[in-house]
Amino acid sequence: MTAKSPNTGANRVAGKGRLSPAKTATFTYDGKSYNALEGDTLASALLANGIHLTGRSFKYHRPRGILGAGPEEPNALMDIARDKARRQPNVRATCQEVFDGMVAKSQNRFPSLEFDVGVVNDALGRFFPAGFYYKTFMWPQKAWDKLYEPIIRKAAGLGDSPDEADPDHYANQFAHCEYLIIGGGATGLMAAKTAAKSGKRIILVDENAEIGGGLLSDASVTIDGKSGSDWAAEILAELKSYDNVKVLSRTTAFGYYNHNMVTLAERVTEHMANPPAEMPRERLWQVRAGKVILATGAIERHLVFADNDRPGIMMASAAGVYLNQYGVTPGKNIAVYTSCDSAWTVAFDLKKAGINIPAIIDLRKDIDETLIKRAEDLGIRVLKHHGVVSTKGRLRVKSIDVEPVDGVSSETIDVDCLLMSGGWTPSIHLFSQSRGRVKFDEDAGIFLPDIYTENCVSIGACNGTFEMTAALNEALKSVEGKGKAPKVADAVSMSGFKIGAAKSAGPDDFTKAFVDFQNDVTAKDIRLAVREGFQSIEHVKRYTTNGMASDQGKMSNMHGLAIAAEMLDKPIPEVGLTTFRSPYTPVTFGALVGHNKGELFDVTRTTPMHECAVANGAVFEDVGNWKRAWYFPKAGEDMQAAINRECKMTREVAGIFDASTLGKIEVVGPDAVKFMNMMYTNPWDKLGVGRCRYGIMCREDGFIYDDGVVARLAEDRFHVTTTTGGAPRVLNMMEDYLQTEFPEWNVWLTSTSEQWAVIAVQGPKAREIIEPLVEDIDLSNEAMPHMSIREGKICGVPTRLMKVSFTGEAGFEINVPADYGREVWETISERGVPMGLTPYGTEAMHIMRAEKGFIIVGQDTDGTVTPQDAAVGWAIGKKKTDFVGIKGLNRPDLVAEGRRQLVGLKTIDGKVVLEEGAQVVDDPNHAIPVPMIGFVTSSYWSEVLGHSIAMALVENGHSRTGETVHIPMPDEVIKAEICSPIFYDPQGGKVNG
Amino acid sequence: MRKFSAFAVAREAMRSHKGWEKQWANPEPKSSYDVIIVGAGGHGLATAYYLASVHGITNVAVLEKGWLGGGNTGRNTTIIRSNYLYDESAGMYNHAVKLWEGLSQELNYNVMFSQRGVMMLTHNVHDVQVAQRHLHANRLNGVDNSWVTPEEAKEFCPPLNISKSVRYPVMGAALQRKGGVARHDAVAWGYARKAAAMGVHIIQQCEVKSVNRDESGAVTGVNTTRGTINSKKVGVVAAGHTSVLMDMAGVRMPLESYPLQALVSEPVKPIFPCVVMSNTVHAYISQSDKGELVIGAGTDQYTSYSQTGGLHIATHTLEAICEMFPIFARMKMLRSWGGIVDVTPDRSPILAKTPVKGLYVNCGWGTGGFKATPGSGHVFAHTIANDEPHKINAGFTLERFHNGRLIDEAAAAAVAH
Amino acid sequence: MVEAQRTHPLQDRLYAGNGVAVTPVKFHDRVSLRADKEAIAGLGKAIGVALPKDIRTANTKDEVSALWIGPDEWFVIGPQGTGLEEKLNKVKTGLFSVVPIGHRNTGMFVSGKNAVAVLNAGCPQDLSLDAFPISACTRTIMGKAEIILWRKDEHRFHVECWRSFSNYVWKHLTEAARCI
Amino acid sequence: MLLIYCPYCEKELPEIEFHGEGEAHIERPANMADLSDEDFEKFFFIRENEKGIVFERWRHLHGCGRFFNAARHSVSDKFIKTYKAGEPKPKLTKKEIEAVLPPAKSTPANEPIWTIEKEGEKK
Ligand SMILES: Cc1cc2nc3c(=O)[nH]c(=O)nc-3n(C[C@H](O)[C@H](O)[C@H](O)COP(=O)(O)OP(=O)(O)OC[C@H]3O[C@@H](n4cnc5c(N)ncnc54)[C@H](O)[C@@H]3O)c2cc1C
Ligand SMILES: NC(=O)c1ccc[n+]([C@@H]2O[C@H](COP(=O)([O-])OP(=O)(O)OC[C@H]3O[C@@H](n4cnc5c(N)ncnc54)[C@H](O)[C@@H]3O)[C@@H](O)[C@H]2O)c1
Ligand SMILES: Cc1cc2nc3c(=O)[nH]c(=O)nc-3n(C[C@H](O)[C@H](O)[C@H](O)COP(=O)(O)O)c2cc1C
Ligand SMILES: [Zn+2]
Repeated sequence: MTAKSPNTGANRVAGKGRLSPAKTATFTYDGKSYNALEGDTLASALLANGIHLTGRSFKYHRPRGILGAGPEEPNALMDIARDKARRQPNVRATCQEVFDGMVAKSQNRFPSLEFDVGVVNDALGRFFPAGFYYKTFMWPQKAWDKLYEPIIRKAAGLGDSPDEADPDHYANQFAHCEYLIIGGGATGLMAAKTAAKSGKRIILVDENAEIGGGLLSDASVTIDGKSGSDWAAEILAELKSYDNVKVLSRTTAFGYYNHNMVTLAERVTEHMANPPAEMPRERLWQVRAGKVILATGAIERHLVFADNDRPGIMMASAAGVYLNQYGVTPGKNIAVYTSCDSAWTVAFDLKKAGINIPAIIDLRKDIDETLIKRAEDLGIRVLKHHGVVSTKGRLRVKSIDVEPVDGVSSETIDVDCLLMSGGWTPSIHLFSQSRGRVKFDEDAGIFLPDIYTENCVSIGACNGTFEMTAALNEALKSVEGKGKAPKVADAVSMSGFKIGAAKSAGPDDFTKAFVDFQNDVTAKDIRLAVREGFQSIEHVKRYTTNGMASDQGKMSNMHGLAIAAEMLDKPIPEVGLTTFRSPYTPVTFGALVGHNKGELFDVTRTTPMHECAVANGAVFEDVGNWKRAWYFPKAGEDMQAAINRECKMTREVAGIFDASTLGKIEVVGPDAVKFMNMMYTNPWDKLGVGRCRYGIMCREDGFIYDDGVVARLAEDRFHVTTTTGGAPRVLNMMEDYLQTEFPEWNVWLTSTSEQWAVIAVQGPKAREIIEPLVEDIDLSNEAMPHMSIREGKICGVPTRLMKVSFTGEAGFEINVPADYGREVWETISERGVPMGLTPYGTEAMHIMRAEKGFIIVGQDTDGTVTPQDAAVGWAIGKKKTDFVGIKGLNRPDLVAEGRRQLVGLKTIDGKVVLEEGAQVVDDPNHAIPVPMIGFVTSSYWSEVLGHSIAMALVENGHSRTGETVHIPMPDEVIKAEICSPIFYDPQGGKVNG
Repeated sequence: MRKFSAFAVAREAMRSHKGWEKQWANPEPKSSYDVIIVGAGGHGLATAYYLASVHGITNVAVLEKGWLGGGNTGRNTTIIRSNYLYDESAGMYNHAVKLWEGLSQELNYNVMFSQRGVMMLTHNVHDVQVAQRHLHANRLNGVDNSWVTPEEAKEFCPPLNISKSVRYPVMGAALQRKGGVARHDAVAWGYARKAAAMGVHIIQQCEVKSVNRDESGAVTGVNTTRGTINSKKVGVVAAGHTSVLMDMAGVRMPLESYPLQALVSEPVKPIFPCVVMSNTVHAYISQSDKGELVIGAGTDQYTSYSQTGGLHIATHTLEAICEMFPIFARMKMLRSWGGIVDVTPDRSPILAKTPVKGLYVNCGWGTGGFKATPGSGHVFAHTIANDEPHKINAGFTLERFHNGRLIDEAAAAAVAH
Repeated sequence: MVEAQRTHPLQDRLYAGNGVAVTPVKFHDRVSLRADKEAIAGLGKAIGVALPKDIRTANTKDEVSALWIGPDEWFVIGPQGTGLEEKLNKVKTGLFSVVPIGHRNTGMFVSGKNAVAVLNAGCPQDLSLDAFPISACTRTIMGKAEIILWRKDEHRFHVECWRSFSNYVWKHLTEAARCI
Repeated sequence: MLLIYCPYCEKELPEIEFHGEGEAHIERPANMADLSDEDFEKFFFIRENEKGIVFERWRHLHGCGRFFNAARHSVSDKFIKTYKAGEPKPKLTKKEIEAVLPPAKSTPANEPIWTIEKEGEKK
């Protein structure tokens, strides 16, 4: 903590505010150190220290100060850091609580905030009207990305992006409740208090650190005879006593999604000096609510007049907040410019606190007499039906010029702060996001909820109900509460408003009267857009960028709309609002990502034998979510050396391979065969029990969808295998047909992909290696021929033992219940390795199957390849009258001449290995574009054959065996001969050992 | 049309910008036109412009139910590239890129076409195979595209995380240096302004409600919320709403309309110099001239015309963004929105004549048609003017769905956008 | 010859803290049971616990439980060596499919006063006692993995998932527990 | 994220448990083998893609695993009802439809106000 009795700022007002003077915190702002009271926002702390200047504007780089006291703040955006990695740009100083050791920096200025060379843009402002960049920078053609764009980009953009990985973590929470109450002001609290008794689940959220909304800054109101803030505190205490009520402060409801899902961003640790490491920085809540109670209040609008953007000019309600909540005055000599009653109350509060109020300037002709009376009693000068027509002061407002609304005689008043109020805009953001429809209330100049599409209701200020008693009654009703609202006295009046350009911002003024502060949009810009034919409000928004800044126009949209409407000479509702979108205020990416990062970014699936592969020094590859052993380099081996060895040893002795990731589906039931006949192009009736067959599956369009070996375990039971990646979609497609097309068939499907660990032992010595480990199965060729399956035991555990080969060697695929996989693998290895058994990975597997011309769906096929194209047409049951794809296969283009067909390619120079994906052409000298007749799908160096091998899809390939084709590479043209894709053991004798 | 230029801006500055004329008029619809284009998105407006500028057909109306450019054109992430696999696609998108290069000058409107480079990441062996296949095909089709190593990728895009320890490490990337982005709104506005200047009527707030046909079945015009408008030639360029419009003419389409979402961060100073996309982890990102990170999410799983979608779709994308670019985890989402994308079974567009005489359709651009805007408008104008497809769009027919001659960029594992 | 032993996917794991404990479920026999109406009664008898007809509920008798997963699907779980498969396959009436999945699935218990909060960090369902009472069960989502969720007690849940997802699910649960 | 009522689980459950499976009530022709190219195109490629009431398929993939059908409004994204696979396309009442019609957004640029007539137009 800091010095003995630290000075927390000259602008603290003794006896005002809700913060304890005992607790202080130290922070730096642009390198200089300041003190704050714990609970201060950065904005209140700066103001307490007499600082208004907080940033530079987007386009003109005009000095800007703190404007508001809440999420609507367009100006005071800061770079906030805890340490180098924990830095965040564009943080609202009005929402960020100060924590001890906080480092805050102003943004968008060079070299310094006080002196920013960017201001030339301001001087030259007239040369940068709305959309000027669409009209210029076009010549010379090349200059845009090389010259102009970089300059524009440098000038644009607010803060600096973080430049280190975010070390913090974030959490997610799904939640359900009967009532979600958004907004902890008088109405939200009233609703919560009323609903709490019902025992229903209630969540009450408010974006501020302290719950209470407008009440906290309201010095006069009493409810139930208590001050507003005491009343709020009492309810809060009561709510805490219910365990069916959850109260979340520092939590912003930012999105309203389909079917009453509302998303909340809770800031968990951002206010703490030393957040516990375990705590998430933010938590995303995804709340499904029975009914949503919107009690989001209203946001005060500024006034649009000449030079209304100087530091020291701020919102009246904000001053009320700083004085009554934080005990800070924004100045010593403060004029008030308003069209709304609530600003008068602020003036009175300040005056009572000993601040000089040179004048209240009100645009209105007739003003509530009691207000005027109170002003006189306090000795405040009142200028009825007057307007502020200009302001002076570079880094802080010094004086204002005041004029009668319909007069000229102007008077200059010295000030160090000017408060303004154009009245209140109900916060209908979330209601609109719920796709509700709004209507315009002429008399109050506000858009209000009209048609609801979700089960929600708006109450209080966000429903245009500015009268507190009425608001509280709405609250009661909203949750089916009985009885009457408590008695309210001396509530702040919020009536009176002004939308659009005030005096001095009129059509014929040359001044800059800002509508959207952050994007530097002036009344002139809006008018220009309309003059240029941008008549839809959506066009005006996009051409001027009004309301597109990080505050999303919370204060500016209504003004922009009114000015556009005036220009178009249309009533406001006909011009309409732009679309409200999520989020209500910006949300940290990290919070949206939640737990799903690092290890939890995506599932990592490993097989039962993964540890064995690790122990064998495997290099893994990602296949879908799986980690598969790719190859097993020995010390000093590169990838090629390793796979050469793996292939050689497997073909000469034996290899062991983890095939567990293959998809497996158990198809069971009396109609199993019928079903298989429909799903696969092959016929299955004749497949005997204990036998296996390679099956091809198409979609209705006739293109290959998946393939795999299918084993028949019993008349009514098949063990089906699919590709690793295909497993889920194949099962989904099977279920689809079964449930929706053939529901009457008696067959059931169960995924057994992970029930079975699969250990392939392949090669001449395969049988010799496993034989002694196997019980109750005769492994002789006669008893167990190629493509058969037996059930028995291995290493004392049950197995489904398959005599199948994807390598071309005699071999087995040993299925054992997954948890046994590891020890079975180890036992086989212990016995086999001394005999030369070699673990091989997916790369060697790919090579060996390619040497045999076996396709890999997804590599040698791509969703445009038919079984005939892939040279597996033999797998189509010629006599079958129906199967999935039977029609698609025979569509004109699928049987037409010139289809790309799968062939083998032998490079003329056998040492040259083609590149997978390389294109095949007939005439390499053809001018670009070169007609391509196919491409290389698989290509490898075959150590066993001593030359490269490849497979390719080539137009009419099946009838072009022996012909030479060309494969043009960037630097050379490779010649290759079309051949059979079966490179190794064409007679296929080896599978029988 | 008064010329836009730095000088014009200076001149207007001196008279407080009172002299600018309307960029396009808002005329009352006439009773008939030579050609009606339904849909004032980029493609529709471009079609109208090329009808006028290339084929001298200026008696054209572009009918728009809302505000021009307010459809997908106004809500897309503006990625422009042409490194597609199949010859037809390469032809189309390359044609477009050539037109993009001179577009600002041709339209006298700065569409901010910025060839900052589009990098498509690979994360596994299969990705690499697919990328290589594209690279070779592109080279032989004269399409710019090159392979870069993870280190080169990092150099080209410093925020990229190429650590081997992440879940799906970058194994390299296909980089199209001529690819980039353009300002979506400016494209619509630029075409609208120039087309209007040449006499084309752009009629907004004018929804086509039905299509009129004579006894021979040929098109005679449309009924709109602003009355009946006649024309012997009607071109439907309505993206997500194509099925609805074609249905009015009795033509059923092989289309489904899905919500596709995008989002932007708060604006920051230049940090992201190019466009990066990854199919495997589902994300694409660039930084706009205004400073926001522009991030594209995926489609929701149900058809919808609502221009909204679920938050989980956007967060899924942000997971990928933060995985590839961990420095962005503290950036903030400023706004999210959705569009309605018209998806064909083979993910390739349809630009063609239809079974109905005088009715033409340009649709099916799905998640990736902004990049094609000039090319699409150019050849579609040709198709309408000559009642005969241009050779570049000859393959993008409706017939392909019954003869099976698909242009399957999807199956070829190409990526969206 | 030494008989191969099982290796538990969550061998030696344990988490406790923040009012939650996550512990692996020891080896069990498990069966994915599919059956038509006629078979239901007989199958129940065979394993000594009736197959629940009530949607999303589990029946337990002694140590054998049958969980309703879908209209014709039950998840049956019992101690290792219960011989569920054999018992079920003996049934003669009706049509059904018995597929052992004792190794496909892995289980973990999530218990403690914050169990629901931890589960709801990744599971989107309403887990209040009204919506998901004791002995309720359902297949659902945990983050990016599919799980079977089964409430044994107000503050005690049995979570099942496929073995290769168990590490992910474990990490998700424990990470969420840390964040409470 | 939508809330979807599974007719088998008899409960409204979150969308992420479900998998969208496209347009409903497209029967697989019994005579698939000798279907004409036109009919195959209709069956496999052509879709209603209705703007208004759509009939679509869902699968409760991460739940009971059942496929089922739903009637939903494709602008408001609200469900009218879901029903089991195999059940005929339901006749929807005026009241049911009105309950899910989206109101126009307030900007004139946006959707026109939906009325029951608009649905009526649809065959
Ligand atoms: C979120 C998102 C991101 C995208 N990202 C990219 C990208 O990075 N790169 C890329 O190349 N493409 C991208 N796309 C796709 C691209 O936006 C579209 O393919 C392209 O803009 C289509 O332009 P269009 O003119 O055909 O359609 P649109 O711009 O949608 O125009 C169609 C117009 O028709 C109007 N209309 C509809 N019905 C009627 C009617 N009955 N009467 C009158 N008018 C009607 C609509 O109001 C609309 O204005 C993205 C799309 C989305 C939604
Ligand atoms: N300063 C004032 O004079 C003032 C201000 C507002 C309201 N009032 C009056 O007080 C009475 C009750 O006011 P109220 O309760 O309707 O409004 P309120 O302003 O008192 O309370 C609304 C609360 O909701 C919070 N909020 C808004 N959007 C949110 C979101 N998306 N997520 C989380 N929190 C959000 C606000 O921060 C605020 O705390 C009304 O009669 C109103 O006229 C007076
Ligand atoms: C490339 C691009 C950049 C955008 N940048 C911003 C932005 O900086 N601020 C903003 O508020 N919206 C931005 N938008 C979103 C639009 O405000 C708007 O959401 C989008 O055009 C869809 O329109 P709608 O939300 O009115 O339906 C951007 C949109 C696009 C396509
Ligand atoms: Zn279900």
